[in-house]
Amino acid sequence: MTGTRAPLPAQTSTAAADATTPSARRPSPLHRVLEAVGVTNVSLLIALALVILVIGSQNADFFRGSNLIVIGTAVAISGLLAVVQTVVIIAGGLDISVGSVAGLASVASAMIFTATGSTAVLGLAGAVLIGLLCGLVNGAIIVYGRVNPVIATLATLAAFKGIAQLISNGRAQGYTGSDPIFIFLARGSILGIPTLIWVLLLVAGLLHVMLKYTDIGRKIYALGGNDAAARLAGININRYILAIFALAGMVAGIAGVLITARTGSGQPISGSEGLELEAITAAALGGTALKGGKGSIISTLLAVLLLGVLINGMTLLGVNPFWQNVAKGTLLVVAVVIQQLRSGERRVGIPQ
Amino acid sequence: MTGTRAPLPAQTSTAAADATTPSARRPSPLHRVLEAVGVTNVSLLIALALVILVIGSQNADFFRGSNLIVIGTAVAISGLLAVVQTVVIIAGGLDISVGSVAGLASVASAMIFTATGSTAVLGLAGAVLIGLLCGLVNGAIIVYGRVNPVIATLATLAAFKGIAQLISNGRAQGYTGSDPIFIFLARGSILGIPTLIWVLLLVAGLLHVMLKYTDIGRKIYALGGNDAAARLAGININRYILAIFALAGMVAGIAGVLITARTGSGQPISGSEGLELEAITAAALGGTALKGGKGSIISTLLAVLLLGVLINGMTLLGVNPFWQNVAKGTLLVVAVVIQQLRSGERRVGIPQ
Amino acid sequence: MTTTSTPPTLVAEGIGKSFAGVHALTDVTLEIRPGEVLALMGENGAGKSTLLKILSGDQPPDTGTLRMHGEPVTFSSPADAMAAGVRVIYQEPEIVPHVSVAENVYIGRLPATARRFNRRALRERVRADLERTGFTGAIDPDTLGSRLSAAQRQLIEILRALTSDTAVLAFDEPTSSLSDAETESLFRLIRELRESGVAIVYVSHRMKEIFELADRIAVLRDGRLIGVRPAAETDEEELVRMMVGRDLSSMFQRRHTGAADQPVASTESRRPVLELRGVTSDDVSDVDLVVHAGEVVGLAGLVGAGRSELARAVVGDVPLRGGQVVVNGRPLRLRTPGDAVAAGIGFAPEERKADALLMHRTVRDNLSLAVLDRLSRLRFVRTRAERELVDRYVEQLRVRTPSPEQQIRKLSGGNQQKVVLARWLARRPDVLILDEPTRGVDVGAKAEIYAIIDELAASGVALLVISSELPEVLGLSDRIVVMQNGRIAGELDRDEATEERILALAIADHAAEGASR
Amino acid sequence: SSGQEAGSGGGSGGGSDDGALRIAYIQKQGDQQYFVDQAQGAQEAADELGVELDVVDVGTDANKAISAIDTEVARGVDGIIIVVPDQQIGPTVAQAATNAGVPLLASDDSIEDGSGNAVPFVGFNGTQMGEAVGEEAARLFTESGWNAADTRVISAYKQDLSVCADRVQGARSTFEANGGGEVEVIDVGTDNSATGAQDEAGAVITANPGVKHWIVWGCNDENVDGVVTALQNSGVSPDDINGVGLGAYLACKPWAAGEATGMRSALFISGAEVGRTAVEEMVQALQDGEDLPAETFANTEIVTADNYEDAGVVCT
Ligand SMILES: Nc1ncnc2c1ncn2[C@@H]1O[C@H](COP(=O)(O)OP(=O)(O)OP(=O)(O)O)[C@@H](O)[C@H]1O
Ligand SMILES: Nc1ncnc2c1ncn2[C@@H]1O[C@H](COP(=O)(O)OP(=O)(O)OP(=O)(O)O)[C@@H](O)[C@H]1O
Ligand SMILES: [Mg+2]
Ligand SMILES: [Mg+2]
Repeated sequence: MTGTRAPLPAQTSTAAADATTPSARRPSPLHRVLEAVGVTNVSLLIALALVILVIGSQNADFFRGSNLIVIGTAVAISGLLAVVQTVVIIAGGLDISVGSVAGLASVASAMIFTATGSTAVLGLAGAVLIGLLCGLVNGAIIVYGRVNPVIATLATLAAFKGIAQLISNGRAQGYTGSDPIFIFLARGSILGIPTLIWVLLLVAGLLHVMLKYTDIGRKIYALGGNDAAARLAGININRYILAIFALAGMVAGIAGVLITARTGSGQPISGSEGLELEAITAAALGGTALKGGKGSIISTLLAVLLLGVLINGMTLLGVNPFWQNVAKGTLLVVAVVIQQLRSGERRVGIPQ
Repeated sequence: MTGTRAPLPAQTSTAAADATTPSARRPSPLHRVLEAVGVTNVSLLIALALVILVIGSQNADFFRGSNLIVIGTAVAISGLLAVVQTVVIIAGGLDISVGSVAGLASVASAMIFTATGSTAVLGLAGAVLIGLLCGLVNGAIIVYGRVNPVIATLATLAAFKGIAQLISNGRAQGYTGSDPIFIFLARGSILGIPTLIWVLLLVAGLLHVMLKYTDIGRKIYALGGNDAAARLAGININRYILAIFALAGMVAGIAGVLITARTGSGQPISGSEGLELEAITAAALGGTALKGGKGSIISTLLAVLLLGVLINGMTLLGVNPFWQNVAKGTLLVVAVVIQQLRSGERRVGIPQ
Repeated sequence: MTTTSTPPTLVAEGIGKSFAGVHALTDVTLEIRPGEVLALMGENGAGKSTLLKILSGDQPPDTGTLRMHGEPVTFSSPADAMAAGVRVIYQEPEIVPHVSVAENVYIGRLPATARRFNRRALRERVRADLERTGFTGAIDPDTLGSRLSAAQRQLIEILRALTSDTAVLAFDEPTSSLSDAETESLFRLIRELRESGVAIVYVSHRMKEIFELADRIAVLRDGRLIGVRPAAETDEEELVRMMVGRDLSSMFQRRHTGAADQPVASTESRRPVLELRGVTSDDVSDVDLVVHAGEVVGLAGLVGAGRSELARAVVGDVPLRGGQVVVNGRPLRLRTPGDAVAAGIGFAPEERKADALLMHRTVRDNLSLAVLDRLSRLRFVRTRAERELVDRYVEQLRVRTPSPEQQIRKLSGGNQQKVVLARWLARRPDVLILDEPTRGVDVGAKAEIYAIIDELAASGVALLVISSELPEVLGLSDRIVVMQNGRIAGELDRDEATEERILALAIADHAAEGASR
Repeated sequence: SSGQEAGSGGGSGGGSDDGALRIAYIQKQGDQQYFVDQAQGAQEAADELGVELDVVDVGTDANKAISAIDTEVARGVDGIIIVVPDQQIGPTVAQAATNAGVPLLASDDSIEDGSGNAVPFVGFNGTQMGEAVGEEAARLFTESGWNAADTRVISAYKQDLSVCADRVQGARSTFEANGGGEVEVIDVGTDNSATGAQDEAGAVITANPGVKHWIVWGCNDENVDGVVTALQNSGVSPDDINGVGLGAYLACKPWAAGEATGMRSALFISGAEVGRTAVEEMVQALQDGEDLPAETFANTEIVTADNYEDAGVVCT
């Protein structure tokens, strides 16, 4: 009988009959733009515009090219961790150890650099490799030790930090400030854009392409959205989880190298402590669902930028750091509330 | 399957078939003890016993009564936050702002105390009230602003901290060290057990009774386990969420008062920063499912104790702080892995 | 159709499986042959789903072996089984919430060249699949997974199977939330697959479907294979006897007697308890409906007709855009379902896993959830009273569980459903709305549930029962309201209702609309 | 108990039964290089003197400091040396030590007991460190002959750490008293890390486009290093920067490499020496039954690229 069956509701789209059914309502052009850019991005852009307007109107220096570059370089390291954290969260995990891994990698890069007679490439490669190993350790603890990612990486947050302190004896290591490669990373630029920003854009771009345009990325969304569905569909989810934590470790390793480059020495703690919260804040502000399955690199980048502009602007305007804390908290809430108002969700229960 | 059912027809020839049905298999006594105490608690107790054994065998001072009291008082403040965090997590939320609230309450208690001509009771009441208000703000942002709890309380973590810094100008406030009430809180004891420990036990006890024996507690588990189910079962989930965050704020306020009492002055930051991670670590180590719906106050208390004993013991043994980090991370992983091995779960996907 | 001489595609030999003291399967040996539909029957908790999970590699068997085309195989993950050509459609559809329907269907097998994921090709392919399967109207490939109704979720599971190239295909209660129209499409597709030589396993509690589709019928009881019968050589009665181990025919005779006949209820039976006046929500328009005390109103319609949506609007779970809900003459102010529950409305939703169950809590916790306030004194839950209540319902509905303290996720699907029902039966509200109450429930328990519905009606409760199983609607209701496209398409009295007339109402308007276009 | 009575001497007898003395060194910020050095110096002294030493790190947590005292008292140490995370907790710390009958020595940050009497002290207190930095900054400023109008001071520190506030306050007042009175001082709030300081300084530099010369000080070497790097990255020549570090452990790195840097000089405070002195004093007091010396100031000096090695700066 199905062959001859009359069309079912969703299919019919005669204007009159369906005026009341939602699927038939024609979206307004505004609505369609909103759909394409995404509610999250639109609200982040609105928040960004507002913040820029307020700051710019108080101090026109804000718009100087050099300041934009200052903002870009200031957010590069936390931005790197935020974009990779986005991938981890989309997959249904969370990596709290990224800051410690960056610290360990920073120290290691400087120590290897020094030990190999100032061979920067070895320092770089070593740091990224160590990051990768740390990530694999995280992944293995989670998958094979059956430890929840939050507690596993809280544990390795402490452990990796301890290792960084032990190998460096708690001291800043080496001096990379006269090596051309490290200098290029810290202060060089290509086409007028600082290397630091290029690194962030490159990593973010790769991750974006992976998430949106490869089957790997789509499987990551599936894994985070419903791991049973992913597993039953034949996805080797353990391998994915391992790979994603390894990736996070690797990117944290890159961040560690950049910390070394920027400060001129390997820093076991300084400059990497607290980065995990910044990364999670940016990812969450970018609308990444902390339960997994939803999020986008672009939104996270916008959130990173928003936070960076806000902090830069407040410092520029000479706002006292105590007020900065209050303002930052308020803006975080406002930015998310804007998103939620647009989505028209009902006000029941715990969001996301 | 049921014992009362009529004899089976011809197909099943032997009565022996029934011997294999589930109701017929008796669990072993060991298994039943395990069931009653709970796998999590058993594994925490095992870990605790191991740690105590190792430390005690190295240094008999560990077992001195005075040291046990020291451990208790050292964990009292973070323990308070851990037990209330357990309730928040069971309900499906997370409160990252507890440390800031405690700092704000600490400063406020000392300032009110000073301003009211050393009236300790007002300082105490004021601090708890401020904690409650902070909690209500969190709850309102979450429920009515539709902001995910993590990002909402990350935001108020910054904002409350800023407020504490602003009212105190970033400096410790007042001196409560000569007031009998504050002294009693910090150093007094009842029946030989320090007041601090009594406060923790009292709060933990109340929360335990609430969770286990009242309909409120059962509804909190339902809310965290499946909020749609809770809602459709007629539970006013918004009111519950608000109340739970208010509760968390209140307990953080009490923690703030204790910080003031112990340090003798209102501390805006010092003493409360980082408490949120400690609380979450303890709750997670105690087997609280970070997705909500599962957890127990007793397990969290055991986890708090385990962490406290570990840190005390390592200090006692003179372990270098860097190694302490490594050891703490390792123990965290080991303790959870023991739990998981016992549960016999399959090693696929992200745990919990 | 097929002769026993055809070599089997898949053989399960001596399969045994137990979970912490529960023997789910004991020494089950089954042959699954190409070009044949093998039906699998058994009471709730008999072990059907467990057997399928073993076939799919989702769970390893404790004992026994699988042989594929004569060769022993070990499936350590669903991926392995799929690679070998075995695919299982699960009882609880697993849907990825934030990706499209199209991706959901092809999850794990996305069209990609050199890893590059081809969105357009995917959409085209799914459109074609929908066309071929006849589900085009039921589901839009671009919708997000989180927005799907229970039936649509089930259709996705079905599409996953129908679009994969497999030698063995197993369906675990695929029609439990589908209406007859979708079921027909599914059957046509299954028959096509059978013709092309696929070996099919089909699990269902619906006798009608079994006899319509199956070539052979295997019956499980308490994890043991009781026997396998050619469909042509057996009948309902024998199957029931095999399933429950005794004669259950008496149960089928306990048909609904009609509340009006009950002397107790008759005096107040015409008193309207639930009145909907022009109820309108996002997906429901202008619904007027009255349910009287002691009356059972059946709500029928095709998938997506808006029945579940109406129920949610009535309990305040989706916002009312217009109209009024009146209970016992008092208009309600509905902000949340809590208001509806307080006003005396109970609602057992259709999707037990998503909307009703606390998966990690015990049977007891799940069952008593809606009556906790009544069981509490000074907010302390009276555990004795609670235990008595739970024991009573566990026994009455024959919930198969080692104890009320068992975690509910460890129960079979049908037993979980019984607990959801028990939650609301225990509350005894003035108005009870049941959305697909017997979804996945076995024959015996179904009869039990019907009896309870009767009893509730007799005691003056107003019942609104949503069901996609027409015989159920017909057998149970005093009055049948048919919905279509979010509106009421018509109403049939108990005496005038037939399957044909209900179906006509459910799709009639469409035909008119389609023609006018 | 009400908690007010003096301790029953829980540890007053001295805990170590084998006769060896046991001393606790409770430190704040044990992961910072200065305090790492301090712990090492203290440990060396303890080894030489044959006493047992417990080093406890309490981070920046005042409450942990109180717990640490309890722990050490409970295990029966004979003396406590403490670097408090916050000077405000001094009375509470002093009270705890008195109750336990254990001698107390403050290291690095001076503290007072409840009646306002100073606790014996070893180190070089924060204000004085700042004053040394301010004096050096004023010297460099005068020497450079810069015009106050196109010069700015960046004072970078974590503003909610009172010890930081004390240091930069000391630097500022001395700088102003020694000829820098006309120069505008810009306070920059940082997280005390080099990267954090770089990021914050970037914005400040933007906000002050006309400035030609910069003077930099801060709460620690990380702050000064970060600001100096940010200035250099924004195109300011090292010659136009007078950075005065605090600690010298990062300042020494470009010096060792022979790089041009705006980090002109740094105040070297030898953590190792403070640690060593503190332990030596405590042991002596315990062994001889004497009172602890009221104040001992450790050796600190301003070092530059030319003399840092001779001064004993360890550059890792
Ligand atoms: N993970 C598990 N842990 C413990 N017991 C389980 C688990 N899964 C299934 N069982 C038990 O195994 C038995 C068989 O369950 P199964 O789901 O196979 O039944 P079924 O025949 O599919 O029933 P239904 O018709 O209700 O779906 C039941 O007693 C069930 O409680
Ligand atoms: N959560 C949701 N969000 C958006 N639309 C939904 C949601 N749930 C259902 N719908 C849509 O609402 C319409 C009515 O669906 P509803 O579930 O009420 O139908 P139904 O008659 O109960 O049929 P069935 O449950 O068998 O699918 C359908 O078009 C469906 O796609
Ligand atoms: Mg089943
Ligand atoms: Mg429905």
